[in-house]
Amino acid sequence: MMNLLLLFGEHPGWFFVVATLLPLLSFVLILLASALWCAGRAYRNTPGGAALFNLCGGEERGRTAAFVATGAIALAFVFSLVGCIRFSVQQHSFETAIKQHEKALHEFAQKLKEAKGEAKEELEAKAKSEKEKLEDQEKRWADARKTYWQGHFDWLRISPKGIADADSGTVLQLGFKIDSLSAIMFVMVTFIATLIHVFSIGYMSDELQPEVEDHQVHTAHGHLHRRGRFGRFFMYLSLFCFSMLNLVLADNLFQVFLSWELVGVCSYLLIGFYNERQSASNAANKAFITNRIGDAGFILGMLILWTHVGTFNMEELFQRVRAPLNDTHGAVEGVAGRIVRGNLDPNNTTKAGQRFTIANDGSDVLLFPHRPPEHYHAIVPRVAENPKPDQHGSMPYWMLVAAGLGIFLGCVGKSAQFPLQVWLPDAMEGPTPVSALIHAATMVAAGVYLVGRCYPLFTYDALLVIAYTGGITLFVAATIAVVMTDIKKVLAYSTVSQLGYMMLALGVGGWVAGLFHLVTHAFFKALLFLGSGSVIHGCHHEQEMTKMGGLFPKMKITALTMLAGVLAISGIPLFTGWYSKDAILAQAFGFIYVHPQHLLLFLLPLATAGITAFYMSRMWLMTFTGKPRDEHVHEHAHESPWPMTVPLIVLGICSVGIAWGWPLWDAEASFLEANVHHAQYPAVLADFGHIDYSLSEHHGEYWVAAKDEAQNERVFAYRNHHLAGNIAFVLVAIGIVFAGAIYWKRVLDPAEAKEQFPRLHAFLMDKWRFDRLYSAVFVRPCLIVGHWFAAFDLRAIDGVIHAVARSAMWVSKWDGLFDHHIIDGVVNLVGNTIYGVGARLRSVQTGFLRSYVLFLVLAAAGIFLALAYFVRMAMAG
Amino acid sequence: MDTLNDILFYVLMATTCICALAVVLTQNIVRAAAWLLFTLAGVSGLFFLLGAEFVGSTQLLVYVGGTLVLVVFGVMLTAQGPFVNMRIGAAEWAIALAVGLVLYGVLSASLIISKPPQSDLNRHVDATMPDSSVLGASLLGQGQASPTGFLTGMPPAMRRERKPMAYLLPFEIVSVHLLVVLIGAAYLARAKRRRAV
Amino acid sequence: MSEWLSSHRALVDGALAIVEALLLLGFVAGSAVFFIWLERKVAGRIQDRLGPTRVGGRFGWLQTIADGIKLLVKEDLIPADADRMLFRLGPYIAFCGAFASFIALPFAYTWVAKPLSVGIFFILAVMSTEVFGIILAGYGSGSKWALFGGMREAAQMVSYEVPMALCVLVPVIVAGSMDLNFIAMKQTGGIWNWYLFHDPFTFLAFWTYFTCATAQCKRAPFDLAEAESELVAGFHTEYSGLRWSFFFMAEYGAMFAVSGIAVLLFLGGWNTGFLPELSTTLARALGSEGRESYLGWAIGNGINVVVFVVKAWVLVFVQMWVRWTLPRLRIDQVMMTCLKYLLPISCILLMGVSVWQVAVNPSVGPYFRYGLCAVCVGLLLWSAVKVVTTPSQLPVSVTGATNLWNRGPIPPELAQKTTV
Amino acid sequence: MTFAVGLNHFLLLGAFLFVCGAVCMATKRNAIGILMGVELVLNAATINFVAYAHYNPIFQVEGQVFALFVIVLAAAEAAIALAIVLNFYNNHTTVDVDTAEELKG
Repeated sequence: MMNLLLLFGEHPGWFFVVATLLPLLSFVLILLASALWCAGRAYRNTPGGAALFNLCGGEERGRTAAFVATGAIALAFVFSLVGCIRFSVQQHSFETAIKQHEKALHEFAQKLKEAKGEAKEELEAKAKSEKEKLEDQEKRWADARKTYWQGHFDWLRISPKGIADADSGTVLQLGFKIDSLSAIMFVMVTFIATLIHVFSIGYMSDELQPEVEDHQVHTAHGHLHRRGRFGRFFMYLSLFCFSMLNLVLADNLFQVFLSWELVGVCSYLLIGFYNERQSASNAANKAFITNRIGDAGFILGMLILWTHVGTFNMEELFQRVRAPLNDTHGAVEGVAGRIVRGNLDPNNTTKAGQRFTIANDGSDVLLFPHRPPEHYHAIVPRVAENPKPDQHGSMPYWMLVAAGLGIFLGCVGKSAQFPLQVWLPDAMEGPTPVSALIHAATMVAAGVYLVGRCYPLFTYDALLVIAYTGGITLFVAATIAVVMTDIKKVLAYSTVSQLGYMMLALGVGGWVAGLFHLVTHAFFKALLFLGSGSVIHGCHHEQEMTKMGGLFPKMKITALTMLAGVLAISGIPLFTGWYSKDAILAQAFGFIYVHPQHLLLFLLPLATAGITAFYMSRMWLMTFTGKPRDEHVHEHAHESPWPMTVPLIVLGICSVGIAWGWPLWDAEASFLEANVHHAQYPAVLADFGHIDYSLSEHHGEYWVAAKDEAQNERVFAYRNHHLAGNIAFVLVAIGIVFAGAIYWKRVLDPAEAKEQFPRLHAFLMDKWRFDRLYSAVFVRPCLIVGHWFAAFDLRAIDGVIHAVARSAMWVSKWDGLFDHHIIDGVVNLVGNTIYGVGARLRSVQTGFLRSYVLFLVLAAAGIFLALAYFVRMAMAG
Repeated sequence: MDTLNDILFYVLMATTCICALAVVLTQNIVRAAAWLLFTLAGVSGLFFLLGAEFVGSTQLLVYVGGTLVLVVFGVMLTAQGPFVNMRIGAAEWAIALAVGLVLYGVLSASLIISKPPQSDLNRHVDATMPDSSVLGASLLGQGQASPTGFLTGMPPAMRRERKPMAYLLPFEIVSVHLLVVLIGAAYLARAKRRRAV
Repeated sequence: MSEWLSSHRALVDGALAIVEALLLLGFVAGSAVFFIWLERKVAGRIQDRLGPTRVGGRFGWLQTIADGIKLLVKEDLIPADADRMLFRLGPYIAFCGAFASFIALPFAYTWVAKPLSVGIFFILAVMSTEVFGIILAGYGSGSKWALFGGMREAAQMVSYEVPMALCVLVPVIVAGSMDLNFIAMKQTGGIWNWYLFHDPFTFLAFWTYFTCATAQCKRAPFDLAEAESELVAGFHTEYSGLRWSFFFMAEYGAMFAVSGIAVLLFLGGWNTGFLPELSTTLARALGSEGRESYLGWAIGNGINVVVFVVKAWVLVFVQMWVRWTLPRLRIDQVMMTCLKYLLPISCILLMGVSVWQVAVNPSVGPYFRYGLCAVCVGLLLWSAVKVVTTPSQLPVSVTGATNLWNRGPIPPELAQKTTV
Repeated sequence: MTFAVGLNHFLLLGAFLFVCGAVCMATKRNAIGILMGVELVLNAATINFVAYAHYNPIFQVEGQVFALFVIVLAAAEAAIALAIVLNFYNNHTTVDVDTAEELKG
């Protein structure tokens, strides 16, 4: 390990690159081995073939693939953990040093006020040197981030024809950028994925058999029998992990897009893992197609950015879209970190370009040079037509909004937000570990992560859309989860709901809160899913909660760990959810304080907090308490083997304590949150509402404060975290008590409630009729149009083609006659003539080699004579 | 006729011509092979005389040491009494000699009548030929060009800048050709059951 | 004088050529005489006898002269069935082939009859013509023994020529030239500069080359063409007298030639291995005022000739040693050795040395050279010490001495053990 | 045409060898004899190439290179021709080319 540390000492960012590539390596290994297996299987009766075949596993291939994949992801976890620690240590040491210098500087400033005469000069000199040290340290930290934790190489260069300038055209890069957010994401993803891999070794053991009977597929000959696909499952898992890690790693939108699509493909493959089942196949298609709709938006957004800004690199994009924070004169007043709107003045045009007048409701956005000059003169810039790297440009404001919304549409698809949330619950068709992976660590997290990453690209309008989308989603999903009886579907809707929370947080400026919740949610959602998987495994693939109940004595580990998850997601104090979800509520509270017209954005999540507590408690109580509802299931129920329970325990511990800080009861003291906070873009703060703010720099990070001190109290999340948390806790308690009353103590009968509100219940059971709506609006019309086209094809086009064919046959008949008699006649005549001549001439060919030689010699002599003659003629002439 | 080279030329020419004639005239096929050996060795000597040492050595190694031994093998493998001395009729001899004389007459006449093409670059007769490294370089694809010049009797418009020429492709083709020929020869000559005659 | 010389260049050149040819002829004939004597003595010593002693001279060196006189005056028989012309031609062609190789063989720096830029290639080429004489002799004798012998020899020599030429290419690739002068001069200086130690491939190429060369000279254990036990005497069964001796001159000439090539290509040529190149060094050392001394040059080259000839003689001695040590192979084994083993080995060596030249870091070369050289010299010294210090296994009555140098009494325990 | 050796001398020698080769091909009944004739013809060509290479600087590389190609191809030709002769001998127990007349017109 020491060697590795030394090896990566120069470029510690490579820890993460290696961690990304390891699952890819595992994927390739398993793929190659499988290919060899397939190739060798045909020849397994020959000695060489048998050797190859047995080398790749033989008829019973065992768990090797799982070990390879698990080993790869575990190693990736180790790498990312080491990398994360190194990053944190470096960050910490730099910041400590910076803080010390600042403190000293502050003290000097204090003393300076009182000092006089010579002492003053001395102090001034000291302060100056201290300031230099501080600046040097800050520069070194910035350099370290740029050189150690970032890197990329040019993969492809797209230069439009006629442009020879290397800086023009677009470079597609492959690269990595590590900040504390991606470092944490890395550790989170690899850790959870490792546990899920381990869990899967137990869960997927059925697939180890050479012949698996699928009870859910009925064929003419009974149940379907197929070969076990143990290795394939782990191969897909590896690819999935690689895609997700690459997405987290990426420093440019194009790489993100590649991983984005890979994630989509992997989800397609894994959701449709039991592809013989009609439902699984449909769910896979649905997930994929729904995601494609989102991806279309993503592509559009990328293309808009490319067209107007000319790069995919996020760092450069942000630099160009957002105003710089400071220049040599200090902070840029008024516009620092903001998107600067204004108008182009066509009447004021010089050689350098058109003048750009800043106006808050202008139709254009100023693009800043991506190689900013030392002295920044942004106030009255000239906008060039084709800006060079150190010139200003512009783009229409609505284009930037559209780009942001396009990218967000991609995230909507991936993170199952309203209105594209329909695929996620159906994705339950995949094996449970896959569900856990999709819901916790990889796919749905990708959308939120991307919104977080591209944050500076979103304008205030776009953010509002994001917030409302999240708000609607979280409420709709939570209400549906209340009535679901399938244990996994409850969890699925809870995921959608929690993702809605995150989106809402991002939309209202709670960048830290949203991404913090993303990380904590990953742990407890993975726990809950694996727990449900354990329950399902124990109950012989029974997923209906109406057939469970009273499982607690039989599955104590599962039940207790799941309880931890339930409490965490509900937001019980000191559980992870309390720290992260309530941070979102606090953020929303601050937002509506400034913008009371968006009150809904606070009420929806607040209400949903209660609903969440209700349905999660309902799920746990229905499953583990009360009397068994189905004796058959209850008899067979058993605790799962250790590969499944160990991950549960580990995740359970994480769900409780991952967000802890000191002091424990301070919701703002979370270490994890503080770490995420390091990665926050200054731009995030600049856009927070349209309040009058001032930006201040404090040891490398930017802080924003409202100029109105009273506003300051209310607006900033950390001031009202406990307030919002307390309100939410009351609702949560109500929800839990309500659930306990209904499903544990049976004070209320759920069936009665169902009868009292039959339409509401049906509406919710029908998932707010989204599927029906889409079917009526999109699917059916498409089918009808398709039928029309088919009919047109059959009648009109085929008719024409048949007519053409018939006429061609008629023509060719006559053509054939002509061919046969006239053309063949001529050819035969020629042939016969040549044959006749040849028959006469053949007597010359005596068969005697020597006579041929004589002919040759004579011919040579003749040629030389002729040549000599012609040469003389030529010379004479 | 005042340098050793000229004397050597005439000696070698005489050897070569006499031995070549002997090849033609002898009736015994093995003796013909022996005469051919001297002819080829004489030609190789002429190459050395011309300064083409590499070509001369190749001639010795490939022709004398390889090809001719192969031919003698062929003779010995098919050497049954009647085939060693196979005679042809006097009439055929006469025709062949006549035709040969005609050809020689035509060739030498055309040589003498039409001056052989010469270049405007006058080489001193004793000037050295390019040595084996130049040949090797041009065979291995590092272009080596002969000097630029133009032939007598050609219009000046035909004078062109010579680009460095590389013979890597022909060299490869010849090598592959040799390999194919070796395989083909081995295939053709492999022992087969003799068909009943 | 100089005027006359320049106006009669042809005469002067011709005379010089004749003198050179006579010198070489003398050397070849003389060394053949020496080698025949040496062969007999070596055979005798290896077979625990004394070899020729009777005829006279110290160590019986007059024996070969006597044999030569006998062969000169012996009747020259031509069998009735022979093709008289081919029968007569054979030995001369064979001798020419072997002798012509001396034209391009440098005995010292620039001391060569005809300096050729393709020297080694030329030698290989002319040596390949030797086979023709043997074929003609075999065929022309009109005897089936001779025909079989000739065919065997032809097949063997043509086959062995290929791996031999490939092995020769190995040092040629290293040196980058086919000029023997150049190749030998590249090995000037320490013994580790010899191409034998240049890299693993040249090291192996030396042994492979030497094996092929032994076969090329139709020496035992590859002397199937004259296998007495099968073919009476092979291709020279019907020969007698002077013509017969020409074959032997050819054989011993070829032995010296291939050994000389081995020395030039692998063993540093005329370089001593611990001194700088003598001719140029002495010429510069003895010269004054920037002019090089002709005398120094001549002295240096004289020493060079001695060094070169001694090295080649050692290799010739090794060939003899091998002849009297190893049993003869069968003809199919001979061909198999060549085609199945030596040919692939030499191909691999050729490719290997190319790869080494191109791919191996130049800084590795010296270390490898020093290491290999040290190991070889160490082994050589160790075996020399072993030879010197090992008591003779023979009874005192046969050798009269306990070991080669130390003539002390045999230790009693050894004396008992080694009693025949 | 003088006694001082020049290009023409070599060309005439080449022509002589060429004619010898041609006549050899025309007068030998033994298939291998014909092969020898071919070798003579090829040698004649080689002499011309090398002679031009020597006397005409324009061809000083090309002349030698083509001579080499001719020699190598002659070796190939000899190998394949001998294989054919041996095959012929296997089938007909003779090397008389006059018996090889199955393809006559």
